[in-house]
Amino acid sequence: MPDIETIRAQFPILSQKVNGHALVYFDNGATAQKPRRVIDAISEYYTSSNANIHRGVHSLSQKATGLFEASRKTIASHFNIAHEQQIIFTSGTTDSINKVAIGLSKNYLKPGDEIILSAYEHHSNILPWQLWAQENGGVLNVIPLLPDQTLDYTAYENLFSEKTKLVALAHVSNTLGVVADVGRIKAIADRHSVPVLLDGAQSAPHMNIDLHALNVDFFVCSAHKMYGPTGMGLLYLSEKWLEELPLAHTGGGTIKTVSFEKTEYAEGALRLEPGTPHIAGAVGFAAAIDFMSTVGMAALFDHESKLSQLAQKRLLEIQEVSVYAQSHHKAGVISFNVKGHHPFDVGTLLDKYGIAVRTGHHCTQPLMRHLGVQGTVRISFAAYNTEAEVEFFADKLKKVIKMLG
Amino acid sequence: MPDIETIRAQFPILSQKVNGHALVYFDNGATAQKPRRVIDAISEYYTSSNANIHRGVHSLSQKATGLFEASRKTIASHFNIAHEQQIIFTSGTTDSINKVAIGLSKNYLKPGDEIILSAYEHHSNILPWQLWAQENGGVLNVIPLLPDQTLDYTAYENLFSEKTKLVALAHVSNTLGVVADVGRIKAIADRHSVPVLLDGAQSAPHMNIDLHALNVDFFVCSAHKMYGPTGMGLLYLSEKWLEELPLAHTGGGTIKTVSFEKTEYAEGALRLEPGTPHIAGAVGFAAAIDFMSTVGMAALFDHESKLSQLAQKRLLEIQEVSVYAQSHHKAGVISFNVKGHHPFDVGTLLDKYGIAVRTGHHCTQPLMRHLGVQGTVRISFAAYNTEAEVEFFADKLKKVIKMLG
Amino acid sequence: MGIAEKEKEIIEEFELFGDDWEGKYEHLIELGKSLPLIDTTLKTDDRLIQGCQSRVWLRSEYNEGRMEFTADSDAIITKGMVALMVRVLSGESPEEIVKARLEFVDQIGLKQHLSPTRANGLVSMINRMKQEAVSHLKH
Amino acid sequence: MGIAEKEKEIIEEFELFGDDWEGKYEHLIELGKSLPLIDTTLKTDDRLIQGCQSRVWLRSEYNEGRMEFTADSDAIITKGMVALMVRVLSGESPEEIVKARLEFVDQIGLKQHLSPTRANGLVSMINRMKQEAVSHLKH
Ligand SMILES: Cc1ncc(COP(=O)(O)O)c(C=O)c1O
Ligand SMILES: Cc1ncc(COP(=O)(O)O)c(C=O)c1O
Repeated sequence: MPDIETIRAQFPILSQKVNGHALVYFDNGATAQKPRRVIDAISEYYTSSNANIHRGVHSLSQKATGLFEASRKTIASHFNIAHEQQIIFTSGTTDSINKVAIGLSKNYLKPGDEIILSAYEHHSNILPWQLWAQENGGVLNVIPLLPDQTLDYTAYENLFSEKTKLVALAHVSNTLGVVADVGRIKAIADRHSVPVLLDGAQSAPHMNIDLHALNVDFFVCSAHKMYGPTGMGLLYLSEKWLEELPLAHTGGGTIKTVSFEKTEYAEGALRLEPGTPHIAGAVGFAAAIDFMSTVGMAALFDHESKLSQLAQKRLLEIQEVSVYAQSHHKAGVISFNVKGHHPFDVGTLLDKYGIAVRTGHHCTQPLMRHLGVQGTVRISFAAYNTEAEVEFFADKLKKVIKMLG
Repeated sequence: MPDIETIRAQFPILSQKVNGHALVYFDNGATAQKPRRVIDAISEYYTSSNANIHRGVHSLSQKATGLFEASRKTIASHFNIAHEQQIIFTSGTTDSINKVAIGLSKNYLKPGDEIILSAYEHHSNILPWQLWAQENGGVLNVIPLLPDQTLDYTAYENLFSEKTKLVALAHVSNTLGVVADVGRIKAIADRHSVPVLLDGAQSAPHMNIDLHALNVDFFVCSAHKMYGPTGMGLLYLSEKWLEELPLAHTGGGTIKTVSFEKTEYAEGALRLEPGTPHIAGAVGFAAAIDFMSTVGMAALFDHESKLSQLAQKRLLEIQEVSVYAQSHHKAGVISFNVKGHHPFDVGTLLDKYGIAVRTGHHCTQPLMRHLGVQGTVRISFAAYNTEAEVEFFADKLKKVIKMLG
Repeated sequence: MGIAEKEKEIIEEFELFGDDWEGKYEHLIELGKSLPLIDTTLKTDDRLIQGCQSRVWLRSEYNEGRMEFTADSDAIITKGMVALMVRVLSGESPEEIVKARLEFVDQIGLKQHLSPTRANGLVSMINRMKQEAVSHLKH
Repeated sequence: MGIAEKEKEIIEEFELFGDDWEGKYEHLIELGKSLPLIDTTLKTDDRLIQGCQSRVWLRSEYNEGRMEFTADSDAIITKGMVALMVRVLSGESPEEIVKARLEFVDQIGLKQHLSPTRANGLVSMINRMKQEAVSHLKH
């Protein structure tokens, strides 16, 4: 890993002052900041290569198409996928999950069928399935959490029935940082021949992900949480589903021939990418992947783990603080609460010191209900965060608690 | 309108050389080039304001939310909409149409129902309805074209039946440039109490659009064709549909409360914008609208009309050329063919002179079949195009025809 | 004391802190703490203004030409802001409340808490206060 | 004459034009025109390679250790490229065809026509030629 100052120098936003203090950005779980190369790749695309792709014979269109498809290759190889057509560009994790849910509901999921999720899922991995369940008489089965807020794998195993048709699970919990044991999840699902969708929104930014090895059926994530642009996401499909997933959306660019009576669709990624794609987004996403490669995913994971451990240590030194999923090795995310104080107050006052944290339910209301709280304060790390920032944060948190009295 | 050189100077890509010639970009119907202010707005957003929106208490998140919502206001006021919540951000025209089609298919469209489209629709305004029709036993009724390739309004009127539930129509044909008479379309649809969806992908870039006056139920367009970023689109809904359109997608950010059993959704635009939006895209879109305002929509329309008239005149001077929808006043788009020569050949050789045109079926295969051709050559104009470019193009086209022999 | 005087009083109160935002927030927190709690039995859903981040309960009464407000919040900073609003608007006539522009919030440097992007329920609370006042306007 | 010689011949042919792309394309168009048309009855769907922009029909035969190709396209520039491919690969053994790297296309400055982003059916045609050759390889 390059030294931390070299990394920080690549992020122009970090030199900003917030309320008179240097910005300490600990809200990476919501969205990550962008390195100069990503911002430049997008500008550069618009400045010198912008054109619509795939169907143009002119030079600019060739150039744009080349960049777009090269981005797909970069991303495929980052996730260790040999066949880059298995990478579908979407507008984000939420879009990807909805498209899978709509597609599967057309001929695969039947009334009475069951889907397994976990108690800590993000709303984006609950609501699309709930909508399906409500509209089609489906059932959602929820993997409960153990007292330490990790998944109860035994209970998980017992959730399977003849009617179980899908496991849809967060790879890393966005609120708790808990990492699912995908091998274990997959092995049990395989025994029941049930496909697995992995919501990688919070894993892809933090760890090396080998989709060939994980061998899940669907993997989804968002570029904006991975140092990349907004409006860009990924839907990885197994070979089988690439061919078989019914269309959720359709439109220009997906076809071989169209008449009002009958349409013959194209093969591969094209079929699932109707309309003009977010070309600049794909180019920016590839630049973000390049950035992550220069850091190295293993080094990044280590770096963030160290920060998490330090932060947890400091938090636990404060008497009023309780940390969730404490005993678990977490992927760059820590949720906590200060006894007697509302997360909003803690977050508002930390902001006064330039520290950006997230407060509230984190789009995981069922988990909040399970924990018996209105919300938590969440800090989450990225490549550019430092131990000094963690110390500064811990220091100011103590001050904030004193202020709140 | 500012003078043309002032406008051109704002588009960095225009100073590019293509195959040794100054770029003549006549492929604006596919996507428009971006002025410096749009590129800068996006960079600036990532450089100084990037954060996730709506739920954050920290300063950056407040700033980003403010920018995002201000963009919605800018766009609403451009289209003369008082209630900005009626502006839903999507990833593009195709996405918008799919979301309406999925939504309407849930409780509004019934088996046996009929939808009216036109013979020149873009695939993105055919396939989502075709998918609904195939999956639900629906019927698509097609407004035929008159010999001059304009809509047959009498036939349109006769297409209505008790079962007609929607009119979905291109405001401007992307292949022919023909402008639909929305007043007439709407008046007849109103008599049958049938809602109208207007595909404004090709009108919004070229003319003033007053959605209050047009009073359609749905209006959709893409930012990338309006000098704005990729991955960003608009779905305008009438007040009624803003409340009533069933969800196509769902997920984080759309709710008041969530449990695994039951979800209470938020009101307004939030309900229809699940997941992290394309924040930079919204900001860039607003900057593009600002650019269009400095030009003035009326002036822009005049400018492009002049170019179209000149281009058509020059084209008709060439014996081998036939122009489609010739007699019609077109919105900045002209399709033509050269007798005995494939559009691909014409486009490939024009590119050698730095002239970017579009060739092929333009995602309107049913129209191609109607015209009895494999494809056409299409030129389409934007604010930065000049009469000199049109003359250069006409000149080189003659050379190309000679080369092709 | 009318709305203008109360606003002036508050501005003077906060001016004491100058640039010391910590003092200012400590004061705001004190104000929040000193606001009498609404009895939990009164914290019903019709009185709840659900912000995304914090919740506000508002109770209003109309008595002899004056509005009386009591309010509460689960977050103390929000509650401090709520206390300021209640102090300024409570006991005033519907006419005055409807007209009130509450510019003192800007002058004491806490305007960002009234941003509609804040999702803390405050803007909705002020709107609700004004709506209640409107319903008691004499025409 | 083997593949290498034929490629060399074509490179020399195109070198005559130097930087004159117009001459080069006129030559390519001539080549296209001189390619015998495939009889329309033979332009069946199984011989069609559908590019998004232009269509190519390919017919191949295997005779005494050699592949023979005939091909056609509806676009003349594509057809010129097709003519070059047929000239280079026709009459050669499956072994040679499978190995052929067709680098002459780069050297005559027409490489962009073989870009997979071009959607003109040419890349698919070459792949199809090689597949047909593979099916006649002696193992
Ligand atoms: C008339 C029309 N409708 C729909 C579309 C699809 O727009 P997008 O590709 O931006 O989704 C286009 C763009 O090509 C169009 O011209
Ligand atoms: C675990 C998880 N799933 C899904 C999402 C939704 O991602 P997006 O908002 O980018 O669609 C998030 C992001 O907040 C997340 O953390």
